[in-house]
Amino acid sequence: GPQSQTPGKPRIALIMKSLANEFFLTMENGARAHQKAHADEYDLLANGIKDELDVAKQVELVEQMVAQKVDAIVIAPADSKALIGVCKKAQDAGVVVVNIDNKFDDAVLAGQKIKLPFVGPDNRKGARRVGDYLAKQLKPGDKVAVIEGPPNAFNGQQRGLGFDDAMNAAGMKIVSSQSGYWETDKANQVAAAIITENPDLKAFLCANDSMALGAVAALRAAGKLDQVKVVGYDNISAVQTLLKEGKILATADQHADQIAVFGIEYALQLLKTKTAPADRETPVDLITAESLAGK
Amino acid sequence: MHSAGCLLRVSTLGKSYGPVQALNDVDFDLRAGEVHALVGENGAGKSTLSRIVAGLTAADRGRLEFKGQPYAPANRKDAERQGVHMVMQELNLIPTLSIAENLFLDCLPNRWGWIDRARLRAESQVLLERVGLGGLDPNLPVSQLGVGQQQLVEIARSLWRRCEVLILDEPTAALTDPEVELLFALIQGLRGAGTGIVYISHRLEEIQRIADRLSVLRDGRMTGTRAVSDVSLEKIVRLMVGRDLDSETLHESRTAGPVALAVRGLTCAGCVRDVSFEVRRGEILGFAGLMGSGRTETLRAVFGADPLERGEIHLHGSERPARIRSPRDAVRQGIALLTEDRKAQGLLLPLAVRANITLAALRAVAEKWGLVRRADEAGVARDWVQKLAIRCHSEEQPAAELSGGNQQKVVVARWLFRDCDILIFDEPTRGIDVGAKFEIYRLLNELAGRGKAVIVVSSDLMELMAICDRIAVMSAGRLAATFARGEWTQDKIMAAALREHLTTKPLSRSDDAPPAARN
Amino acid sequence: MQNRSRWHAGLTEYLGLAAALALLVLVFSLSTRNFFTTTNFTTIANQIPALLLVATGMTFVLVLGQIDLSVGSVLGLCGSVLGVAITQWKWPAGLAMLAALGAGVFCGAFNGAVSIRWRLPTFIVTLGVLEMARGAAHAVTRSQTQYLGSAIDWVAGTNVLGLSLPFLVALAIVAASQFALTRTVFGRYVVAVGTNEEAVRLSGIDPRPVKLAVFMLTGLLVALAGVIDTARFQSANPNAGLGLELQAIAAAVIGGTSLMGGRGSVVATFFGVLIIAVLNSGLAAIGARDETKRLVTGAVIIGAVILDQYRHRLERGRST
Amino acid sequence: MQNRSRWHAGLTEYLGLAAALALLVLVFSLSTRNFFTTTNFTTIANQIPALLLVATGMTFVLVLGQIDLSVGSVLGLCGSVLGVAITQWKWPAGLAMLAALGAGVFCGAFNGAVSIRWRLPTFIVTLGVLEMARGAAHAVTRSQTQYLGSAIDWVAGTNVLGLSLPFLVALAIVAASQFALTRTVFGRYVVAVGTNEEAVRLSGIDPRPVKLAVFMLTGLLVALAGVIDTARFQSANPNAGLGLELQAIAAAVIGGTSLMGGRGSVVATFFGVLIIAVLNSGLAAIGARDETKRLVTGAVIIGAVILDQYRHRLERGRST
Ligand SMILES: Nc1ncnc2c1ncn2[C@@H]1O[C@H](COP(=O)(O)OP(=O)(O)OP(=O)(O)O)[C@@H](O)[C@H]1O
Ligand SMILES: Nc1ncnc2c1ncn2[C@@H]1O[C@H](COP(=O)(O)OP(=O)(O)OP(=O)(O)O)[C@@H](O)[C@H]1O
Ligand SMILES: [Mg+2]
Ligand SMILES: [Mg+2]
Repeated sequence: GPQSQTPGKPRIALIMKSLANEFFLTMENGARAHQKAHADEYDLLANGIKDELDVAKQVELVEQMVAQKVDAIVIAPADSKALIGVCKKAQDAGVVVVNIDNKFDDAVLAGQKIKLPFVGPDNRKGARRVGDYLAKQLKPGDKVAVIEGPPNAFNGQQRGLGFDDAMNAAGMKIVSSQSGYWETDKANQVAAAIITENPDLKAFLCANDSMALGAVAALRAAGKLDQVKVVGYDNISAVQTLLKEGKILATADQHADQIAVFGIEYALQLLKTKTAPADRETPVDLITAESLAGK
Repeated sequence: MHSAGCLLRVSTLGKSYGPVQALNDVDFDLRAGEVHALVGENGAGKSTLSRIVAGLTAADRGRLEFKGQPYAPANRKDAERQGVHMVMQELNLIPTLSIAENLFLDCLPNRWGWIDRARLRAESQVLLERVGLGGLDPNLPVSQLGVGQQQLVEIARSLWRRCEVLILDEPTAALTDPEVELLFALIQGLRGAGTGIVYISHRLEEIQRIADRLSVLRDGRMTGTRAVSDVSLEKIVRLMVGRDLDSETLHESRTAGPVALAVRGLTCAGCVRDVSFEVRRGEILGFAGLMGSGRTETLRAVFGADPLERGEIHLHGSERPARIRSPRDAVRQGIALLTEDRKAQGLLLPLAVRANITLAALRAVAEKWGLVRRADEAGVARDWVQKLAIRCHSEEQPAAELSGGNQQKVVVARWLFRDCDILIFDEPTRGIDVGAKFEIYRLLNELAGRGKAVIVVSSDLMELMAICDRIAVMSAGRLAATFARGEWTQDKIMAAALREHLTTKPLSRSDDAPPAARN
Repeated sequence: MQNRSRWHAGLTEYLGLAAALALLVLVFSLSTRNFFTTTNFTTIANQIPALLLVATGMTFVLVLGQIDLSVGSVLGLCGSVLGVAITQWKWPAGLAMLAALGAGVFCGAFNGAVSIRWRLPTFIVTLGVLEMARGAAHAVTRSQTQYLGSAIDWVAGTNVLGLSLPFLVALAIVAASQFALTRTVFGRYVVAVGTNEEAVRLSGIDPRPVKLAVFMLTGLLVALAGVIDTARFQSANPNAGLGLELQAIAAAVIGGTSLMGGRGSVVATFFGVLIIAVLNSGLAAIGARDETKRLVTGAVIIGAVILDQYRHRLERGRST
Repeated sequence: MQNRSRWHAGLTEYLGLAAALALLVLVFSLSTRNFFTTTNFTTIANQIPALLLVATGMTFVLVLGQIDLSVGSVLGLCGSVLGVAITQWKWPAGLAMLAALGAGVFCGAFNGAVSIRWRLPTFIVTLGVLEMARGAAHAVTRSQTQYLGSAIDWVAGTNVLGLSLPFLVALAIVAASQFALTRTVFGRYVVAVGTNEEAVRLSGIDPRPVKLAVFMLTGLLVALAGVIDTARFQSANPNAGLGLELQAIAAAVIGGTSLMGGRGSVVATFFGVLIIAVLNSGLAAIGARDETKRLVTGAVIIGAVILDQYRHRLERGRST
């Protein structure tokens, strides 16, 4: 809803990726809750794009926020390169910019001599942990398949790399890596075809939980739920039961609600002290049936 | 052999569409400076012949000679470059463009693609004057013109070019007498200048007036060419139809029943003002008037197709005005309207003749729960095809493939099958051959005889005088006079049609924007 | 003779499409190991019901001369309603499904009613509803995928000879729809309105109820598809059905349905759906790179229609 | 009098759209702090060139009675070609831009030529090209966003009174296009073909070159939009332009362009683009929740067209 807009208080814009994704919604809710608790310290403008491929819309959001004269922008960029230019412009216009969730490309930042502080998880590390956990349940040489995010989604790529790292380290055979575009339906189609083509498949590594749901449905349809293991990423609410039932073996929790809050606190600090604290890596937790039981 | 003055010669021409032999071994010749009439029943192949000569269709067999040289136009443009022009039977204007743009569509005056609007306007103005549409603003979109005016614009389009052969395919089908006179004057002028004119029409008296020679097509074969002065009307008809038509029984005297439809004070936006009339069961009421006099608008309003501003419609002598807000209401209360523009408002062109005939009464051949009984439907369609002698190779043929006149009969069949009590026919014989015309007159008579109330709008005054019990004459949106049989003469009717134009400023289409465009 | 020629016409009508389909199956069978197996075909069969239902509805809409861009979002909304009704509001499964179907019919009715009332192009109305329904889906689920567990497992889980209930239901609906389109008064009106609405109106038939009915029917079929997908995935995702509208239109158009209205066949659309499904499945079985998949998909869409054109010409050539 | 009435007609033509736009601006100005500021308006102005160019091309396509679904993908492809040419192939900026424009024109020509050659509906051809061009964009960039740095900064960076070069160019193109549509032989042929292709053919004019030209023109405008976006973002993203086709069509249709062909105005499309841009910007300024944004966007799309309908009626009512 419309924000209370008391002049004097700093205004912070939170710009997220796909609001179609539960992850960012959690992020937004965390931020809004934080703002409510600290209503006297700052105002919050939370925005996101419809789907995370729509980079142009996100660039426009940044421009819009600069035009709205916000004091700080906390951004989870949909593309690790395409947003750098506009963020630099925002910085030049005197707006504090904090990068969260998805890290800007280091090479480009260095080449352009731009410093944008980063707060967020390491997707590759997180995926590696999920993969390692899965590997423990398999034998070396087992066939596995990866269902990736959209081809140029940075975090998707990182998760894919993390899965690859883990599988290669454990000596598994990756028979197929295809994109499921973050969607249940598309992942389901791809997974079904992979199962048919590789009847002896042992596991699916999915770059997010929605796609894991699609893979589980494909396995159920093929009657192979107990032969093929599935892991996901994100720990959305819908997979809790599946984890407990063992239909999904593991997933990773990046604490979406915390990421934005850390970013906002970081921005507030920058506004107050004008000195940048160091980059901060937020935790990624491995979630399994045991860890859920332990809670 | 190229005899002097023989402009165009066609020999052993053949053309078939699937199983239909549209033209079979046709010979035909046209001299410079003559008007050569081409007549024949619907589907006889007149348009097909013209289309081949004008470069719109290619012949299967035969040869064409133009000014002694072999002639094989690749397309219409090619034909026109050589001086052969055609005004087609169906309107082919582009409604979203202005009159001027339509007139000069394939050669818009321009400089590097930029249209010279002043010149376009000026040149169009001249052309429009020539066809008697001088009062129209050339920048008006064609969508705002009535059918008759569009026809004149089509004619104007061919007039300005170097024209050695001009084919007019039923140019007068939608015109009323004054425009016809104007057209004839134009034709005389062209003939004087040495243009050879092929004139296709189903109005035989016109042919007697202006044609020099006459060729008759029957079932795609040429039955012969002769001088018009040598043949009587009856003879032409016999050549066309192969039998004599009995014109005595055109009107049967009958006693009119109670009032079926009474219209009081009907007024609708723009062009109909305070029209009242009634029609009785067993009576044929004709509507005469000049082009644009508001006949169509009046009857469309009665039918609920256009909203009416004021006025009441009473059915079957009831004192309570009937509620007619849509054509559906009208049809449910037993009113049928056969529209004047069959292509845009009547037919489902790509669908079978069968589907077109049963459209208005599909439920009659369907189970209660909506299943169409296919055998019944086909049977009904075949029946009507036979009764109206619709020329098609089966009732499954798409309506688009029928000749114009046969398309008209299909629409007539639709309403006859629906069997309403009050039947409104707007230009029912437009583009229909004499044989079929008499067939339709007979039908109208029979309908009236069965106690139906029939309203006929026609631009052909002779036709109205032949079949109607009474004739209402409209003039500039008002009902100028109503004549009972015996009271009228052609002069009286024309005088009434012109009355409002003499006393009040006529409604000109150019200052008034249209009611909803109809085409 | 009448009958034989009708059969003959029916066969040749689908010849081009069947050829395209056979070609695809052949190519994939040769280039993968397990494509030409019963398992694979039943897998494909069980994946297509949703698209098949939506494309069937779309065929009606297109024959009517209209378009419905909202189908994907409406599918998402219906699934969401079903999911939330079961998981949050704890409604019994039957009631929840009714609610989902109701949501679909409502969206369809809205599409139809708004475009009729203000005489708007359905393209723009359904584009608006595309946005609104997606927004509503997110609002209802608070953007969270709803996990249903086995609450409505029977929907997707019932099997007959390896074929799932949804597939059989979809087949039955395709047959019924083809019958409705070609043999009933309603179907005839749909074709007629799509051909020349003004002529239909002037024949004393009100085209508005026909339009409304088609959009409501489509809404219902879309909702059914949503229920089926939700049951298959045991979860309701507010993003379900993204981009489905283009797939459904593509299936119908590949099947020869005209976007100008008046011409179309549900059975041909069925072939279109099969072509799309086989293509997706085969490309995934090959494990083609994403860009290859897209290039091939695009080429096949165009190629299938070209092939169908040649079939048309052949047919015309023979008949004249 | 003649002249006055023409002016008058011109004004009332855009009245409904202007009213819708003014209403939006008013609402947003009242509900946010910095909406009604020069900065904000110039920001909006500098954001719209790409959509404006694409929507202009789309208007021509729609007036022609066709549709082009490939614009979004083609925009992505053109940007990708530009990006790769500069970063990987190390081409000079000028040449790279030419290559990008060439790619756009080529795609347009492909759309036109294929649909003309096999008489296919452009809906299906451009749907195929939608997939293929996106695949090509990913293939060319290997799915990686290309960072250009300041290589072509001048394109988007040049400013006149706070208005960027792209905006001014886009404005000029809108004006030129409107003239082309209403005052040139080409434009009139586009309208004529869109109204009744058969009649045009019968008038001895070959509609095919007109069609081809319109698709190539659209390809060019789309490529230009791709270049502009790449320059603005200093990077080329193979996913750029996703869903742009629906936005462009929505803009044109909000502006009253008919999907049936024969009717449309580039200036009205401009209003459509403004409405969409103001809406997006205003909703972002409010910081509304995503589902609210979608609901409002959908409602505004429909509402704008309804408002325009009433304007039509008013006008008709007055003139009779
Ligand atoms: N495109 C077509 N496809 C199939 N058959 C056609 C086509 N055009 C004409 N025909 C058939 O060719 C025959 C001759 O038609 P044509 O239009 O030349 O008749 P016509 O003499 O002009 O009749 P009318 O007086 O009704 O205009 C008709 O039987 C008609 O059905
Ligand atoms: N489509 C139209 N656009 C604009 N004005 C029209 C249109 N149709 C009719 N009119 C107006 O309505 C008046 C009555 O036209 P209407 O068609 O009813 O006359 P009509 O007697 O049936 O003549 P016609 O021979 O042209 O059919 C005309 O004066 C004309 O100004
Ligand atoms: Mg004819
Ligand atoms: Mg009339």
